[in-house]
Amino acid sequence: MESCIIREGDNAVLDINGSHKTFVTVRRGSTVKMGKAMCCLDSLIGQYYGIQFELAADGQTLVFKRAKLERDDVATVDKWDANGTMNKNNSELLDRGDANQNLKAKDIEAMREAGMGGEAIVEALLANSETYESKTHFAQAKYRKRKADKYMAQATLIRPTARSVAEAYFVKSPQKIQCMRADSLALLLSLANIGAHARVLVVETCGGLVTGAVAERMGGTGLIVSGYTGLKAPSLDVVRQFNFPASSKASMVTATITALLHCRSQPATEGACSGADQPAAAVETLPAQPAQDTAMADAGTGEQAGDARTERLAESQCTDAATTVADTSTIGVVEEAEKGQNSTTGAEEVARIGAQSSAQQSASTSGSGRELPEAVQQACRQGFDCCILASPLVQPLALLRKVLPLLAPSAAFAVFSNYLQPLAECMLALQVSKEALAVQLQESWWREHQVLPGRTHPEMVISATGGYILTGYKVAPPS
Amino acid sequence: MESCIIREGDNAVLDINGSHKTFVTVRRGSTVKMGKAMCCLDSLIGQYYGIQFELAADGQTLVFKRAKLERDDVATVDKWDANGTMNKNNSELLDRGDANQNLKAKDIEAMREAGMGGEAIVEALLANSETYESKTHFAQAKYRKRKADKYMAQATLIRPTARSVAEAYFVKSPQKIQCMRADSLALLLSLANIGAHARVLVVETCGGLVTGAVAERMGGTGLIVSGYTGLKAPSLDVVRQFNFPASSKASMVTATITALLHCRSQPATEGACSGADQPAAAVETLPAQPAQDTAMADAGTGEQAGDARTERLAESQCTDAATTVADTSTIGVVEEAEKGQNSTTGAEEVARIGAQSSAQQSASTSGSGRELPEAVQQACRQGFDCCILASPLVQPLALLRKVLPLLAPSAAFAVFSNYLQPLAECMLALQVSKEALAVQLQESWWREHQVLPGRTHPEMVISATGGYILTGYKVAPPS
Amino acid sequence: MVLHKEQPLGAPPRTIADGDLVILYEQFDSMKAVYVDAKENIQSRFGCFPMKDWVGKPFGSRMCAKGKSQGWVHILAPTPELWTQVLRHRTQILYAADIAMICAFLELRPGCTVLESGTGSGSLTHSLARAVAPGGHVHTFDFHEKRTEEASAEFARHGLAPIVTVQHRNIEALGFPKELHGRADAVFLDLPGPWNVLESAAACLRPDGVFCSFSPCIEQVQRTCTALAAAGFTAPRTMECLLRAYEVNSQRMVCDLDKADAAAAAAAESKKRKRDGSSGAAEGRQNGGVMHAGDGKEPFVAVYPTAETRGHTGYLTFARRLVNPIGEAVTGSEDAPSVSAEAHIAAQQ
Amino acid sequence: MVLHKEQPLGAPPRTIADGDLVILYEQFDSMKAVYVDAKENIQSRFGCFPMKDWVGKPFGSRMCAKGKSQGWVHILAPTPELWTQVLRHRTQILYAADIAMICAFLELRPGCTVLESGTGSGSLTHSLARAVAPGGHVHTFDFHEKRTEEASAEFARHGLAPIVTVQHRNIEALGFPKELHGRADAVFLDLPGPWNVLESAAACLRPDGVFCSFSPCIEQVQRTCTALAAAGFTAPRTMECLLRAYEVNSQRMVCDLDKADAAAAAAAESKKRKRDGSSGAAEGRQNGGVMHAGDGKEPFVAVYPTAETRGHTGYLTFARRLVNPIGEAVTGSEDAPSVSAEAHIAAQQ
Repeated sequence: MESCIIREGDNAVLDINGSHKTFVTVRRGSTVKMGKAMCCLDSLIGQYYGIQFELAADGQTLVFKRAKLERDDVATVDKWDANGTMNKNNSELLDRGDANQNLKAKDIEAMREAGMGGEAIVEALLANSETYESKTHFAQAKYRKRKADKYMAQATLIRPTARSVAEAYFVKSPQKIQCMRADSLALLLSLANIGAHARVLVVETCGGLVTGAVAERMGGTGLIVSGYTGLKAPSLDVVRQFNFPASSKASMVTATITALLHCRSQPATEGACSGADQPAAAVETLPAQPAQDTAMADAGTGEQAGDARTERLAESQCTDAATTVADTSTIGVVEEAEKGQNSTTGAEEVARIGAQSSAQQSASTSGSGRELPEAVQQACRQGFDCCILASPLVQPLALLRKVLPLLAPSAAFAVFSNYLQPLAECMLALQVSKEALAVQLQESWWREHQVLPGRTHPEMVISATGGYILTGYKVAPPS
Repeated sequence: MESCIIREGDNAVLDINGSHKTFVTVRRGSTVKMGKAMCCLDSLIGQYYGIQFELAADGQTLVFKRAKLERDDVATVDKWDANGTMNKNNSELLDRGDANQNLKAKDIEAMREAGMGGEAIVEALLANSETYESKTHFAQAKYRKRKADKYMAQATLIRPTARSVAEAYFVKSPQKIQCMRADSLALLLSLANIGAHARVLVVETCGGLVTGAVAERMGGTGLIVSGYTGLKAPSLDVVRQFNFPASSKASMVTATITALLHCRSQPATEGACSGADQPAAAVETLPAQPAQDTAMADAGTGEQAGDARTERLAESQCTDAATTVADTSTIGVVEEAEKGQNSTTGAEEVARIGAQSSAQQSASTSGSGRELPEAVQQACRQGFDCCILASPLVQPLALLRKVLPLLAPSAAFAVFSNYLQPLAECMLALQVSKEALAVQLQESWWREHQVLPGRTHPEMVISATGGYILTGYKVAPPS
Repeated sequence: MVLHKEQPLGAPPRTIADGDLVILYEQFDSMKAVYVDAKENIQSRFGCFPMKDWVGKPFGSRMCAKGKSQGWVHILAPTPELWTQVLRHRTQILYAADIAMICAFLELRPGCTVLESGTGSGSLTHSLARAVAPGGHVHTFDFHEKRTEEASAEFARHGLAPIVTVQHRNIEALGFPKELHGRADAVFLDLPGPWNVLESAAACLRPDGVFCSFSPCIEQVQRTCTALAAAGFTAPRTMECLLRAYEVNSQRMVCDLDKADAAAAAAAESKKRKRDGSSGAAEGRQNGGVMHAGDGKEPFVAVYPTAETRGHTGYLTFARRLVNPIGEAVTGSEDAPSVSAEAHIAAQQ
Repeated sequence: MVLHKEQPLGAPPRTIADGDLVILYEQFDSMKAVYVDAKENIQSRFGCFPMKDWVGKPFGSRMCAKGKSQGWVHILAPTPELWTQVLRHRTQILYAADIAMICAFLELRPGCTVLESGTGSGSLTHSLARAVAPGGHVHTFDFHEKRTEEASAEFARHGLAPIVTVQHRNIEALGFPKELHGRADAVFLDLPGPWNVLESAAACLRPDGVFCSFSPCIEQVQRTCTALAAAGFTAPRTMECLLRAYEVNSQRMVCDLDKADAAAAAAAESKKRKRDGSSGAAEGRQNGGVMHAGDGKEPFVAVYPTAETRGHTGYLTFARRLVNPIGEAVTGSEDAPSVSAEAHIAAQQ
């Protein structure tokens, strides 16, 4: 797949020493911060994503690594079943810090000045440690890693995917994505039945993470409508981290829920403003045999007109869209850009991307149903196949009741919240009203493990929550 | 400790095959059900608790075991680091059930009739399995265990402790103890700072499990008041499972919260009925220097009168207490008795215990503060040191606000609930009002692991919740 | 058809067709898979349903039993998640949390090629197919021949034939077929000895491709992790994913203790009076006045975890195929096999 | 005095005394241990506090800083739980969930004898002492001499001297002292190689006495469990205990979307008018009429798990000392050592 190769202009996640993550844009001539140095990523262009590298002694040149540290020989020496009490016991070594290290800060400084690279310095440190040899192999590995973290900025350029983007945001600025953890995002995609060709309704205040992840799963097929309430579409700038091709961008549309509801009722009540007030029964009977023909006819009629509208929309909203993107992005991505690479200013960068892509792209916002692309109108009339709601500060029941008329019967929906009680109230209401079936309220529990010879255990510090998820399937009420 | 030896009349937990648990009373001549047989526990009297036994071939005699199954030789053969793919692969054996067993039901019946014991039958089954030899050692152990469960009722008589009683109830009738899991109970005891000499206020609807567990920790020292609201004390019959000595029974008293509040305000407003309406400031200043002398003097005066009252109380309430115990116990313990041992009827049993012990015992219920033992009156005036609330269907905030005036400043309290939101609301209210410090809302997560050679993993099915716990320390408001 | 269908402009909404797999939803915790056969009736505990009535109806419809029975069921469109809940187990299967994590962390998207071993009951396979369609492919293998055949027929019936290829092969003994070398974006193993397949998995994966192994026991994980680096993998991560389900109901909680006490006292009093032959309860309550305004209880939505839950399914171990730089001389020789495989792949692309 | 004191009838309530350990509570997540010295002042971020003011005051009191500072702190009575939160770490310590489980599952009660190795920072020791006092005893051992001395002084200062004996001893190498054989109700090990101490622990435990070992790594657990049966233990159970803490705050949630939309539109309109120089926001809202009754938001108490939590502390492995019947001929000989130890114990009791 071509997206495995690093291209100029790509957004990516830069992982430093497996712990620190930043968002970067790969652009010839621009630099990013690695440890204390600024370096240029030019030489990464054309390499595979996942490439590991470090800074050469000159503090600028990137040296590609063969990931030697990842497989040092610890595994072969300490046995899984460490035999008896370890004869190299670290207990006597505690609390002495670096008192056993013969190389002092000035020595290291001198080595640096002499042009020695990070790896050479680490080797020197190990050789000059009085206690290194007496440590267990496990402790040696830990010591080596600690020194490597300090003296060798080992980095990996990671391909932006729902996984890597979600994990990077969760660590860097969790509030921007409503603390939605990668496992919860994974569950939302599965449980809402996201897949190619689906027509998906997303309502989110997670900065676009959900919309982006859905678009990744759809691969430019189907339709993704990012619905919102209020006057202004919430920020979706996380979407730009994915390096989506034009087909994916074209599959994403933003619209107010009011406009969608409006549109849903249009064939029946052309021009009426009270889309939201239509009795729910109207849409549920829509896909049934008698109504079907009408729907078909409408869709057919609307098609040419719809195409025209879409174009008009793209043109007329070109400036608007660009502005919106530039506006909302100042919160998150500019900050990244400033941190990661302070050669181009973040605002310029973002504005340019916005302007470049707004023509083919997605971020077309629509206030009234009449302006919506025909594909969206058809989805509104026939019902969306899948729905993800991730706006924790809107009452789940209120929001779900609002969007349920937009879903096709049997559509899967998934509602994310950081809070249990509002979802519970929503669940009980659905159980009583029987608007949905197979309603489940679940929480994901996720824990990583350290698997090292003789030292295997779950991670000591973990994220305690990834949020709560309510799922179900809409049903057609009895006719 | 004497309580390690099985005595006649003891209540105990009978564990059959490590899975099925019943409450039994060890009584000469009475029988309990083990597997399909009824057997007599007489020979256990005088043995240590923890003794393991099975039924002899006659279906009646108990044969003491040396726990051979527990350490069969699996460990020595399969290595932790199973080498390569196991060459004995069970995959070909799946789904054939007992088709490979040459002994049929009628053969086993014949063996039983011939007087062969369970162990002999299991050995015969293993010898007659076509596939036993080809199984991995792990699978052999599983097979053996399955057969042993079926043909050998291996039992252990377990000493009743907070641990064993809580675990048995959680499996048998969790609703009786409000689904309070053993780990949550352990936390309540720790976090409420339960220890010898403390004066503890308990309000529970967990059948007496909390009161019993507190009494176990106190060892007959200090004071435990089991407070309640409404007209009738809730059942505390779980307390009787602990085989408490007289000193422990004497340390437990039940009383209405209204009476306790009444009593708290008595020295100041003798005879007044409005204890609950006293301004909270009154008690908070009590332990401060000026008020202290008064409190002392009162306690001194009350002492003799108090003693008289306690006796009077014990006499007058003798019948009542017995009745109450018999009454409430019909729900839980009678059922156990019927299941476990149908020689003596449960009701007789319980009534007799109640009558026997009511003189020294605890279950003295008091409606108004004036009747309370002096130790209780002193605790009400000086404040309780520790408090556990475990009545999930009373709003935590309402209940805590009610009992806070009864607690000494710096007293530790712990509130248990099956529901998160009511505790959260209580927590927020306490944070705002600053009635308590170091308020924490926590949930215990508990998981057991199977540790077997080459097959170590967490248990596949676990209890998902042990309840939520809110804790804090009462503070004296600024004077 | 388990997956979404393309919905071109002007196409009618999808309805139930003869031969379709549908999910018959009877009630909570009672669902079954049904292949619609317009010539047959289906007997459920809620009555007898002639399936010809279903054809042409929208998915999600409520269907009434024929005759006097008042029963009804709902017919849902199949999804990989629903299928996982209703399928007949040929082996132990993977559940929602693991499946979701596998698809997400293998970074699947339309167009990807993913290898799976073993196929088992095909639970995960449906989700993999959904994630890589259209344009991608799932190559799935099982050492058990009958399972392979059943799975293959099932995938065809579910419209997955263009996306999924099932083969009978002992992957642990033989590795993946050579033809797949350098062609996979992701590899998933659910085998007793995954460490035996690492070199083959590495040979199949493109640089930076993602590997995942599911193992119930920690010893399997330990062995696998020890062998990962030597086989040409990097960035190993082992994790557990579990779901905790919650139940809800409406309950009443005492919120005003004084009122509750008063109400209880009044009730007792009224009961006593009744017993004494005096006026009835209703009247007594009237007389009582203010105290009886309520019983001090208020309703609340109680939510609590389902009592029993899965405490473990297995460990997921992820790792990535090591990336070597393009256009640089290969240095070092200790990992010669993987390097050459990789060079081979790089050359292909 | 960290433990509760006996409160005979007529005794005055306990107040702060010179020399007492107290917990100075500054604010959430900011507590420290202070030994009251009436001749000294203590400097806190909330001001300077002369400790002589504290003497005679009840625990739980709010104390004001001297001088013009408006600051204040609360003085709490120490408990083993609070001590665990404020103590100076000499080693890694055990936390609340494990401590609670250890005390409960060792079935401690007043009068019990419990052995502990190692003493470490004495965090658990305080809880063990609380559980076995009065009448019981904690014998605690550490191989690190300086730690032993520090712990011993600390226990004395906290009034635990009658309950706790600390000894400097390498338990893993030497086992427990012979004098303790047959005398313990419970044994707790927090050692790198607990399997080395199993026979000694078994010899110390009475029949049915409870053993517990805490180990961070699964390999330690595996070795220990393999060795348990041979050492004379039965009913092994390995478990993890963790606590998940929740935070609360009051938030507002949109509950009426139409109202919220209307309010947002009105606000925008009002802002625009203001910009255009027309009447102010308040007036605009007045004119708007019905639509502006509210912003569609309602307050709720938000509760959510603390973002980061402990994912692991260690595994607790419990087992019981095997019980052999009293008065029966000892059969079998494969476990001769443990049998004889046990016979010895039985004879003692």
